[in-house]
Amino acid sequence: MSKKMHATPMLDQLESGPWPSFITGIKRLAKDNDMAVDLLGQLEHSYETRKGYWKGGTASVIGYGGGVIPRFSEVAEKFPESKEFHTIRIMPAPAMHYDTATLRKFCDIWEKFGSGLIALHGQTGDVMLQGCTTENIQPAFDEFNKLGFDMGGAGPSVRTGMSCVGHARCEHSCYDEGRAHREVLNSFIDDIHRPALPYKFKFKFSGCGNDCMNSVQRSDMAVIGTWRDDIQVDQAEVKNFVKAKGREYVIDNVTTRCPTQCLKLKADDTLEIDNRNCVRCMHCINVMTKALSPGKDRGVTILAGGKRTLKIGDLLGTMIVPFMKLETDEDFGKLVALSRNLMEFWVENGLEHERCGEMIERIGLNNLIEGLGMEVDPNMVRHPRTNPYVRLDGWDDEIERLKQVKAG
Amino acid sequence: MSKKMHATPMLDQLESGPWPSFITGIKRLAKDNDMAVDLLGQLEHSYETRKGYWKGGTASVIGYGGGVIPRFSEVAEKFPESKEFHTIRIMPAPAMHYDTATLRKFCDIWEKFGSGLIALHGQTGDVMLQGCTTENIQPAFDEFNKLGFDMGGAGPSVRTGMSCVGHARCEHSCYDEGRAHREVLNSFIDDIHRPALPYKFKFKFSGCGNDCMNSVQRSDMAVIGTWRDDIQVDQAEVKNFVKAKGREYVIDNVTTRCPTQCLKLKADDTLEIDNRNCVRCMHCINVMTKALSPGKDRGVTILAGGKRTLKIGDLLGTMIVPFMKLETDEDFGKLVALSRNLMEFWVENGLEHERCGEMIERIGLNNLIEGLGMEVDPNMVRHPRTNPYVRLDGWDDEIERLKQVKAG
Amino acid sequence: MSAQPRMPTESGTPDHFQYMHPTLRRNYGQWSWHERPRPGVLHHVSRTGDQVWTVRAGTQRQMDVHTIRKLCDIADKYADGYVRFTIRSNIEFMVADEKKVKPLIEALTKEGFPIGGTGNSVSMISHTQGWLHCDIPGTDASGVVKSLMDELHQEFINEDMPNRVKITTSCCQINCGGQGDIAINVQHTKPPRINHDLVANLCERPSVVARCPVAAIRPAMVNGRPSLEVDERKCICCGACYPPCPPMQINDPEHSKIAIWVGGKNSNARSKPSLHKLVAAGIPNNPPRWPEAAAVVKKILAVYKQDAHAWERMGEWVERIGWPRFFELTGLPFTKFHVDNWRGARASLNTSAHVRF
Amino acid sequence: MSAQPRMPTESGTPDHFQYMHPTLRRNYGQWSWHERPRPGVLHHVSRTGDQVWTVRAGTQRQMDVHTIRKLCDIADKYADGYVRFTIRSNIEFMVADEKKVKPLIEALTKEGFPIGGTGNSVSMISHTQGWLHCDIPGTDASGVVKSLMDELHQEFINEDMPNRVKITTSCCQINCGGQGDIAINVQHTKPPRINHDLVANLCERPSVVARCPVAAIRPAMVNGRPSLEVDERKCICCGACYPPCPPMQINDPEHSKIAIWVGGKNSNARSKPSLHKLVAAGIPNNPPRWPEAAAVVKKILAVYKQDAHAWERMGEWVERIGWPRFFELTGLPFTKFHVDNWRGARASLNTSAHVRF
Ligand code: SRM
Ligand code: SRM
Ligand code: SRM
Ligand code: SRM
Ligand code: SF4
Ligand code: SF4
Ligand code: SF4
Ligand code: SF4
Ligand code: SF4
Ligand code: SF4
Ligand code: SF4
Ligand code: SF4
Repeated sequence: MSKKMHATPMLDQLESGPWPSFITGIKRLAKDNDMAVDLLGQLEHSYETRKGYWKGGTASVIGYGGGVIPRFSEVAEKFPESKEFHTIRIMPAPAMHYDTATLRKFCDIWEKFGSGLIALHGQTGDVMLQGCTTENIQPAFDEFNKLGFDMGGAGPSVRTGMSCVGHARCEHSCYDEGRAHREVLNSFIDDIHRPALPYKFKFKFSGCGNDCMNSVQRSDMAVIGTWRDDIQVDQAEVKNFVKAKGREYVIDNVTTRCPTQCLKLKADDTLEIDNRNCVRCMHCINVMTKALSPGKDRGVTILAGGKRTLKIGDLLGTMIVPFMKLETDEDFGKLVALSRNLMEFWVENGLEHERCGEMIERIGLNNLIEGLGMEVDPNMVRHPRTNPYVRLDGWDDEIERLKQVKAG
Repeated sequence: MSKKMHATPMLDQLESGPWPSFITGIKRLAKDNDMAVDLLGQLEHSYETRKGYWKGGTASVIGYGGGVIPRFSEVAEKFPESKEFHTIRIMPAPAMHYDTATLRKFCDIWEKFGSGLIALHGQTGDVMLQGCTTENIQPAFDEFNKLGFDMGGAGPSVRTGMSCVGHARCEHSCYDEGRAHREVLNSFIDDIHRPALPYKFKFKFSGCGNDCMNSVQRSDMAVIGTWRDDIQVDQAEVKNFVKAKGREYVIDNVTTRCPTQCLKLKADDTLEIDNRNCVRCMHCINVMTKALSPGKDRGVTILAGGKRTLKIGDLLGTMIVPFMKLETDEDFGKLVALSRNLMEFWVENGLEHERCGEMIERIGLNNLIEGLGMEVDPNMVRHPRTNPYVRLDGWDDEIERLKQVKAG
Repeated sequence: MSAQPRMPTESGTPDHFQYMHPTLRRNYGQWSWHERPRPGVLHHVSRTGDQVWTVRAGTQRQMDVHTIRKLCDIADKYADGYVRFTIRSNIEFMVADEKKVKPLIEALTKEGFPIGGTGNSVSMISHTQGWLHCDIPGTDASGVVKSLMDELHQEFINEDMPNRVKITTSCCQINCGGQGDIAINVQHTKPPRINHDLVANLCERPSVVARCPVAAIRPAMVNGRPSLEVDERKCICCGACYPPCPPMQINDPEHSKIAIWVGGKNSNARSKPSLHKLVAAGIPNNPPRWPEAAAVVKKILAVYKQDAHAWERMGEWVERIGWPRFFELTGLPFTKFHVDNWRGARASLNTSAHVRF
Repeated sequence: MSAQPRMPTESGTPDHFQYMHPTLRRNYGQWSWHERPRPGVLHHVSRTGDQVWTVRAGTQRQMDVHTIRKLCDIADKYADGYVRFTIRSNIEFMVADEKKVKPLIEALTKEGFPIGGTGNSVSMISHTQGWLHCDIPGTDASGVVKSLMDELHQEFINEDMPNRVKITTSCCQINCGGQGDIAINVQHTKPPRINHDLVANLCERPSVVARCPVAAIRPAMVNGRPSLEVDERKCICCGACYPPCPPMQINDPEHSKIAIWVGGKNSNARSKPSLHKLVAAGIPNNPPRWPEAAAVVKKILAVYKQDAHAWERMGEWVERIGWPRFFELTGLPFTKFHVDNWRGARASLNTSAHVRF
């Protein structure tokens, strides 16, 4: 193959500069892939006219309803080789670990069946194999599937999950993100592959409050590591830190930055922590990685309802479980059960094209919590209601019920 | 007069205890006022049945539409003497100063025409002459009016204003509250007396951010003193204060409590203030009354739209003027003009029974500011918008216009 | 009856200087600093060198003329014949001579007016109308205030709180009492019963329909006469329909209860002004002394007094320790009712992993 | 073509251990602490005593197989044959021997992969699809990211910022890019033009009508055929109607502009997560290098770098200095468009007398 390159004066300007150039990469592909030649042509056309020229359609593999993003060119007469330019979404392993043998196999398959362009990774964490003809979707997928990889989510379905590097390489990690990720996601395999939900649903797993997976805002259910007991303090390391950095540094960067002011640098250069008031924000631990670490009684906090703009404005997830342990098989079973409950509640109560967060906004958090058979907790709110617009005829019964619950 | 007292076993229980008892007071009146006798009877009846027995109606004085709160008893057959029990609202002087001669005259008039019960003062700041027959409203009011007092507001009207003691006895006062109060209110006399607005409208004036008049939440237009230059510091007094209280006290109670952390207690016991970051909250000045005071370049911040619950929940006022001077006649003229503009805008745009704050909520603050012919300022918001749901086709023109405004 | 009716003199808000203590008048806008020599007494110093002592005393607000005259007598004898009232219906006597303070306090105390309400005390509760005068009250006002102030007397005459405590009451859900560090408000718990016989006569039906915040009211024909009906599942028992339409009977001796709110703040000192938050409900409306409501208030005050830092207002203290701790320390139960589900509720949810154990 | 179609193996998310660097696998859940010996390098120490050095390098994300193979070659030669990718499409090479770090860095550098993105750097921009693949983009993604990363190269390879800086882009108002310290997003400024000829065929009309957040769309007959019409005064140009109905042409070479947002934060460190806020708009969508957008981003970064305290994320810094100062320092104009008037806007207003001059 050796289709003549289109003139791409605008794209060419993206070959200079210190950052790796995707244009140089596609040009490399274009040497022996005509699809890449026309892709560049169409892209240059977009740059000139400031418009996109792809349209959707349908495309999938046998047995599945979703996972392929079909793209047909609207300017195929000019750029016929890239007239079909579909993307196949493939779920990587948690935290996106690879050995090179696997990556090389990806390349080989994709060079054979696709454009040779792979995005590592999409914002939802998929391997995106970009640029496939309709015809080649099935054989390409078959190869990946045989390699041990499965299709990711697209459409109104459970989407590919994401988890941070966590346990694999991070000292802050408060639970086994990889396991949680796999157990939860793999319990929804049908909902990933056969889009039949009101809308998309995303899971993200972060090992601690630093939330390296942006789970609070970018997932419908966010599982975030935390702990219940006291921060672990190695006072000898605290002293070393103070010695190395000076007291002023520690005061300015650690104690005064604690959001609840529960840290005190004592005269003897040790640190005193009012753990009851610590909100597990991670800051002090981030700064003093060697001296401080999360407590030993670890688990997760769960938030629901994060998403982006459409159609009521961005939503941050909101806390629905202040704490649950996540160590034993039983614990993991409970997490899976909770995610299934949440999903079912949403499937039953969500309107068409309404994300979980929008449903919560519409029905009220208390109704969700009740619907899930859980108990409200003051940690779920910034503050109690400021308006009297609530029916209180159930008050006495509810207090009675809570007493019973408490009693056991 | 000497109607027999009703048995009031429940009310009697309110005569014990260290706090002055209104029941004892009313009983004192009942000695020679039958209306008070039956008032006690009806009140006891309310205590027994846990229900109120007053209903509204109409009552007013010649020339005015509002200012009287008419009350007719629903249990007049049992308590006939208090069957009419209207309240006349009278506007006191700013900050509720009195000489005893005036107060005694109040008592004399009210003993003659009313029940003898006077509330000093209502939550909107009125003298409330409580308990008048329909017949006596006019002669009673005439007497007060001749004394130099006028009717307060009621109904959909401008309400009686309130201003703090401020200039008269408070070192924090940043403008002449009494003057502002009188100039503004007395420019709305017609709107006070002849209810014709969409709903009520309240003005409150506080000399500084301590807001002793609760203006932020309890008025449609709040005028709050502030300053633009640096806090005045008497460093000698700072040192005295530090000497008297100790450095730790000053750090714990002054510097660490500054909401923007712009105070620093220096090693030589003087105070350093990052005035550019001071939000004029008043705290440090409150604590160190002798050492600190508001700057010299004083004026007011204006908020609009505070109110209580109905019908969308309590609203705090929102800043519409970050700063205006209030010293010269011209300045006061501008304040009056602004209050008239705000009122006119609301009268034109407010729905029936919609308070100013509800209107702002409905139309958006930017539309109010534009409607008032003013410019938006980042001080008016906690933060800019977090959603893209805004029409931006006017952006370039607006930037151009702002440039011109800035240029002159 | 005069033939020609007297037209009012529309004099508006009167000039305050005519009623102002001469020392205040002379030093208007000149004050330099103040201190509190003892609870209930303020000492202000002017840049002119003048000084003034203010003695603050509690009143019942709803005063009979005899009480007012008694206060005038004291003012004439001990305080130059001038007084002023605060926004909380406390009375203030100003004297330019320190020596006058003590006798003034003694006279007031003797007559049963508590001296206090300044600084970090619990000041007089903001007072509304209730059964004494209002047409829509679910409870009384004066009696509630009297009962509570009896209970809080020590807190009024001393300055033992971390910061000022401003308590408000409201005798219906309209809430004339305003926001408070603690607010004690009526909360209806049952939809209005409609007195259909009266609707046709007493009620402007379209305006009632418009007044309902949840559109639960619709016009209906009942027994062949125009009336209203309420969708009881929608109704949030706010009582907004009652003032424009008294046949919408929301007040109920049993089901109009009391709710307690915490953390309202109007001042801009340190934190921005904030609205109070629901902490307890279902409290019986129990005249003549409302002991159940008083108990909750006292419990909250006790915990605040013990746990808050100096200068922390009630709401600021709770912000610092967190709401989970507030409920724990006060022993009040946290329920689904506390979770806001009204417009804008989103802003009240915990959209973070910040959590306290 | 096989007669019997192959049914997929529904294997789901694969096991990560099989692809994990052996040192990571061995120390799974055992890590004790870390430090950053230099920008782009992390050093983690395990409780077992094991150590691992990670070298992080930038990629173009949209990679040709040759680039991936090149990275594999480097991994095989210098880094034990394992890599991982970060959420921001940076690649990470792990080595258990400190001596391997330097040659690895040299090899990557030689091949043009910038080393950095750790700690207080500006990491790779979160990357979306744009003209390269999406069906609704108002601009490109890869080209925007490439252009900006060229400009921010120094900020990627150094750790000179007060805290981590996370930049996101989004090529339409749907915003797949997520929240960012700085977000560079398409903002449409004109209502969709409707291609009436296509509506009947391509558009599921009821679902488009339902999709509009301001109910500006209604069904209409145009030229005798079912189509739609838009109330242009209501329309907020959000573009939500375009994905379900491509004839609602919202993208416009001239009027689809770029807006810049500041202060998004996902982490719970110190402050709670927060949404980004509009700071600049009307920026031309100017391929191939988008210099105007880059200029605004660089200006904001420069001011942040100079003015923020250590550990202050962008939004935390602005919170501390206040928005008035932010607009002053950046020279960006504050306009009526910045004042929120969408649902819940109330929570964004300054309901206090707190003011900065
Ligand atoms: C490919 C990807 C961008 C990328 O280049 O990385 C992407 C691309 C699209 N997104 Fe997205 N989204 C991608 C991650 C996200 C994220 C980020 C995340 O998942 O963390 C978000 C924000 C989080 C969220 O879920 O809200 C996101 C929010 C959206 C939305 C808005 C949803 C909302 O409720 O506001 C839409 C619109 C929709 O669903 O109707 C959308 C729709 C789309 C569509 C399907 C547009 C369309 O309707 O045709 C895009 C297909 C592009 C294409 O041609 O491949 N995409 N999208 C990301 C998925 C790759 C992957 O599978 O790994
Ligand atoms: C008398 C007074 C309570 C008191 O004892 O001090 C009072 C009493 C009434 N208020 Fe009030 N309000 C009084 C101050 C307030 C305040 C406080 C303030 O002004 O600072 C508020 C909260 C601030 C505000 O304006 O929102 C207040 C918020 C209301 C509301 C709710 C308005 C809203 O928009 O949410 C209503 C209902 C209405 O207007 O329809 C109301 C209605 C009423 C009515 C007229 C009830 C009615 O519709 O019949 C009450 C008449 C009682 C009576 O029999 O005299 N009253 N009312 C206060 C006026 C006395 C005076 O003139 O000095
Ligand atoms: C007399 C009065 C104004 C008036 O014209 O009537 C007044 C007078 C003073 N107030 Fe006030 N405040 C008065 C009601 C208020 C109110 C409104 C209220 O009580 O409903 C507030 C707002 C309350 C709120 O936030 O909800 C108020 C918030 C303050 C503050 C701010 C407190 C804080 O930290 O939040 C200060 C500053 C301070 O404490 O030093 C203050 C300070 C003062 C000072 C010290 C000002 C001065 O230098 O003279 C005055 C003596 C106060 C004392 O009691 O120690 N005043 N002050 C009011 C007395 C009410 C009473 O009898 O209890
Ligand atoms: C590798 C990665 C996780 C992954 O599985 O892919 C990761 C890894 C680490 N993050 Fe992260 N974060 C990663 C994305 C994020 C994200 C999400 C994002 O980039 O979109 C966030 C949330 C950003 C936000 O708030 O919008 C994130 C917020 C943090 C924070 C909190 C920073 C803060 O102060 O707000 C820390 C704590 C810190 O800085 O010490 C942190 C700390 C760390 C540490 C130090 C954890 C550790 O002890 O190993 C890791 C090394 C970081 C470094 O660069 O110095 N990581 N981290 C991600 C690298 C992204 C990249 O290539 O740039
Ligand atoms: S979220 Fe926490 S545990 Fe996970 S990688 Fe980031 S810092 Fe480590
Ligand atoms: S984790 Fe956060 S809240 Fe807890 S002590 Fe450390 S800095 Fe404070
Ligand atoms: S509002 Fe300010 S000026 Fe007025 S009395 Fe209170 S503290 Fe003094
Ligand atoms: S007035 Fe408030 S913001 Fe200003 S310096 Fe004093 S404490 Fe800080
Ligand atoms: S709170 Fe209600 S009952 Fe009490 S005075 Fe106000 S309107 Fe009347
Ligand atoms: S009580 Fe409130 S919610 Fe119920 S019908 Fe009346 S106005 Fe509507
Ligand atoms: S932001 Fe819009 S244009 Fe860009 S990938 Fe997402 S949906 Fe497509
Ligand atoms: S662009 Fe948005 S607001 Fe305008 S018609 Fe389409 S969906 Fe509605």
